[in-house]
Amino acid sequence: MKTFLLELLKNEVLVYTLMAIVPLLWVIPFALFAVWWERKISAHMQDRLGPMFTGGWHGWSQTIADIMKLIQKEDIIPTAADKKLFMLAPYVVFTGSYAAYAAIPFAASYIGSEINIGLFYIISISSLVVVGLLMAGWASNNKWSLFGALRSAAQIVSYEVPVALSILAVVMVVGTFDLQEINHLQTGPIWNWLVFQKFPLLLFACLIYIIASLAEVNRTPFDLPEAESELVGGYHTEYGGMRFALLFLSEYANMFAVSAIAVSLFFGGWNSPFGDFLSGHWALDLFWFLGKGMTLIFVQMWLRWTLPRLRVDQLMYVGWKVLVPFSFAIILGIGVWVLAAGQ
Amino acid sequence: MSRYFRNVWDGIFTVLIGMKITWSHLFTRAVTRQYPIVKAKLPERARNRLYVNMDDCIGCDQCAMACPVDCITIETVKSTPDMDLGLTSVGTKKRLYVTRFDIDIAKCCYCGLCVPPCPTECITMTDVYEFSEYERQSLVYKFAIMTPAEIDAAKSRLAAYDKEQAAKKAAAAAAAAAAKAAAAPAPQTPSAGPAPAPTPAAKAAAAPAPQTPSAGPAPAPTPAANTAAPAAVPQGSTAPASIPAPAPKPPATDTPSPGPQQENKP
Amino acid sequence: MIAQELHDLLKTTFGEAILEAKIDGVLDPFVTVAPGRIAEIARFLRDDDRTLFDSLMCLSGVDLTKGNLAVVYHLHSTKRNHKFVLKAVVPAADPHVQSVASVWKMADWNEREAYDMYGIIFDGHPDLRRILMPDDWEGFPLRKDYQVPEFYNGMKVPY
Amino acid sequence: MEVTLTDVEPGRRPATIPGLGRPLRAEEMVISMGPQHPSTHGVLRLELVVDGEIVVDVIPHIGYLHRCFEKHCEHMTNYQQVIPYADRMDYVAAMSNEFGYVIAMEKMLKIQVPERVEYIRVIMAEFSRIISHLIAIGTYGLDIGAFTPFLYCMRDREHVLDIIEETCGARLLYNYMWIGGLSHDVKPSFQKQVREFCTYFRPKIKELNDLLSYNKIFIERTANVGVLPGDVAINYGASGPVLRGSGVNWDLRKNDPYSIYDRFTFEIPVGKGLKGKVGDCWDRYMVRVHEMEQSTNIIEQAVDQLPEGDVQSAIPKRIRPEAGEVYVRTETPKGDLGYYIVSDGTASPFRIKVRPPCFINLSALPAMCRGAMIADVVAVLGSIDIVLGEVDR
Repeated sequence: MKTFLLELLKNEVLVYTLMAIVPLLWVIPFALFAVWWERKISAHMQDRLGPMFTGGWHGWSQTIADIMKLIQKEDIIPTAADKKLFMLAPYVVFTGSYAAYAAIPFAASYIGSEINIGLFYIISISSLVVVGLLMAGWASNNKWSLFGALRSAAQIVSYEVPVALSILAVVMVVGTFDLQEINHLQTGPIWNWLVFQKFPLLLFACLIYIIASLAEVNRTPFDLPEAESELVGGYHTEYGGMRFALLFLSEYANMFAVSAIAVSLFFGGWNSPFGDFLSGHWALDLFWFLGKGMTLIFVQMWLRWTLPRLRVDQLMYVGWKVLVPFSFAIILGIGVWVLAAGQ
Repeated sequence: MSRYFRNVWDGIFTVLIGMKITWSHLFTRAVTRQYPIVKAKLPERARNRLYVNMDDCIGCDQCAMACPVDCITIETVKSTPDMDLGLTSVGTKKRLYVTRFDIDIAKCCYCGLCVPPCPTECITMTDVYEFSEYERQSLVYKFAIMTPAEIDAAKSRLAAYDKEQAAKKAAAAAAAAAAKAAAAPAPQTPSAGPAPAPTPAAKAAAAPAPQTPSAGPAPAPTPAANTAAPAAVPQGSTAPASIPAPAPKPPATDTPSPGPQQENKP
Repeated sequence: MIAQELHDLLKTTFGEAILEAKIDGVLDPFVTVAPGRIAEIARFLRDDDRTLFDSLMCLSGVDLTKGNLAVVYHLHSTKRNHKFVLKAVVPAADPHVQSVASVWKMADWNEREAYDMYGIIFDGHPDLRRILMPDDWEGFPLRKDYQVPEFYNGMKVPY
Repeated sequence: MEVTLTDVEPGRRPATIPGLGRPLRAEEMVISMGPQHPSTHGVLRLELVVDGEIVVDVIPHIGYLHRCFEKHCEHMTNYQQVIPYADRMDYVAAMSNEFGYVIAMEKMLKIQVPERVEYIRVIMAEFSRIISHLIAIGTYGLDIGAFTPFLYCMRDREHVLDIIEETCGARLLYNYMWIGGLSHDVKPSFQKQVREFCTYFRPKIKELNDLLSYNKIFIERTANVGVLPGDVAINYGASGPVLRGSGVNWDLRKNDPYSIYDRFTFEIPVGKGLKGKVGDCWDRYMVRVHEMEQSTNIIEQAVDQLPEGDVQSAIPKRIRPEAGEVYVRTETPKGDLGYYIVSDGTASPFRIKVRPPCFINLSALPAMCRGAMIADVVAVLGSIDIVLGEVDR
């Protein structure tokens, strides 16, 4: 896609800008859809109906109306807040979560930046979100926000370890950091997917990744930073209007980002599950990729509407005493396996 | 160590059980009622907006006394013996003009205590539950159907009658009669002449006095009518004391649901 | 243990601190005790093996009018399953009662409530503050001679 | 070594925190939970003195919903008018409040109510126990972070409310039990509806257990948290599920039977410390779940035995008790609700004092929360199951 655009426009800056905008075309409609979808899923899981009026069919445009409202609202900044940090924080958070999209291969022909250390880049850049959350919590000058921010910092930093370790397990198998290459390796029928390789070690690695990524995106049962029954709203207690919408958007963008990584790493990325059947065209690639991503997001929502929330010390327990030892064991197992196979 | 693995297993297993339950609920029928579109049928005993059938009200003040929040205000004027106010539907003879019967529905706590004491079953709780208003004053429902002119006429008649009686008694000059006169709280209006004619504004305001509350809240009386009434009425609540108060009947086993409440539905 | 026995026991133990008893002819028999010795009596009733009143069911303030306030203690024993009522009568002008919060923790908030509503001062209470009314409220609302103030902090009180 | 603010900032004398009895230490912070907070169950304000996430002390502030119940009662023109106000104390189980009051007044007036009235009252009181516990359990799940059980509970609660609405016309504040009788007799279809509900409801409790009660995360959050030992609970005057969760087998329906509770067979669930220590949040929670099952049993028995008769024959024309006083307590869903009623012989009450179970259970909150974490305060508060309408009255 990049080469095609370069030939067309003959201007590198313009091409990169265009390439960078492409994921945004997905992220914003996705966030709108995902909020509506989450409402519908939660409602039906709870024997309710959810939004039913706005837009006619099952309230499909409810979130559009919501975002319109949020945009029009007054931009309130608390008097005692640290104004600059307070205003900047949502953008930092959004930048952090959006930057990860640069290395996510949406299709065989499209990846924002074809770097050979894509995975490494994603792990590092998504840590930037923590900075934004800390800024938001600190600048709000609200004790509850501060609690939320500190909790989220501790949580995200801790859970990056099991995330990185489970990704490492994959990297040990495939031998590359390049996501596009990892996707190419999984071409073929469904058993070519990495989640079924070195069975069951990578399946466990996948589970660990999904659990830990829930914590990274602050979803139940790890939604302590914004635990509404304890911390009111966590770091975004004081935010309203457009800035709140931005925080919300980046939360959903993050959800998709971690799901997309899981899809690329374990579930064959943009590959069709039927081998050559229904594959080859960029639109089909995109369909499979987004479809798999949405399925994982459904799982995240499903968990959210099922489970209670952990306490902060239990969160650390799960992270450091359960997920980390298990992922070390997986890495060890894979190492032994690889060595024994003589590759 | 085995406890550690047991805990991990328990964690995963119970999560899966929970997920199974929520999954199965994805496909069960929702229990939501789409409220403004689909309205539930209320049971016949539903206790919502109060309604007073003024044709039957004898102004006995029982409901106002039963009310724990004092949301009912009743003022009455005695009728003279020559006037026949008619009978209520249960056959009680009416002896009082009910000049004011206000229910401040904003204060009402829907306890239903006012319903059983009513001797003529004229105050009932209906199943109308949507009656929000923009003005707080519109929540004061005025049930009295007398126009200011009628009220004034009744008052002047009573004053004239009292004067006549007093004159008779004075003529008789009997001590017993004097004592009797003292007991009856006759209105002590100094000027017993005809009351001032109601202003056109008051007439217009009072003309569409609502028979049913559903016809919209009664328009607030114009100042003219408002000030005229308390000036001439001595003490509305003392009047019922002189009439034979009906004994409180035992509460009905079922909330009476008379015909008129059907008309209340918007 | 029935009320008569309890009364006799208290009378022999505390003598003149037991002021008055109504055992017959009332629904709940009670004993009036000296307000200055209530804590001592309460501790005895809680710890003595014959009584074992380990739970204070209810602590109420009452305005007896005629210038007197009363504190009523409804005692109950979960081990012996018997009940008893103590009363302490104090003058409204200078209402001082000993606190029993150290005997039953339950008395802590209830004494605060009685203080809040009647102005009864519980000597020895660890933290005697208003509990239901605002801290700067004037007067004691449940006293019979209480007049509702016109304004509270500039806000009109009777709405 | 204690470091006070004076050591840190010379010249600024630290203020003693009312309720804490000492100034803050340097590492401590006061954080105000409520009166507007999602999980204080109303307008309760807790001042949390925290050291990081650890709660050093809790200072509850109540009274935001004070509605002068006792003062209002003294201004009533008759005793009947108290009932609508009593409804509004524990508004999620209003029938139980009425029940205690009418029993107290009947004791004072020496009225014997007809059998049918007693049975219907028991059914209604047990219904109110079920709906109150459903709210308690549902919101407890909500406090812990599980949203879905809450809505399942609300859904089941609707079935009970429908039955009650059919009977008395109101869904929340019933004014159904009157002194000496009931405002309405039940409908002819009542027995059938109640039996249907009981068969509907039992599997739902099992589903709730699978979804929430035995969920590992839920157990981790509630077991060993906010432990209240039995003797301390008695000393605090705790009652109801809070006391029984602490392992004390005390239920007025068994230990001091009122109305006709001695005619039914049912068990008193007590906390056994299955998942942690006796008297932790999980025990208190589980006592409520089991109580719902027992209430269903009582309702079924009562419906089967429901005699015929008039429900209003014993209502006195005029309520004017002799001068005297009475203290009556009943077992409401929240605990022992006591009414201390003093009459001076007139038609209006001289003094009505309520022993509100939530108020007294809440006073044990600081003892349960010290040393726990902020999230535990929410868990403990939810397990006490307070209704601010009753705490503040």
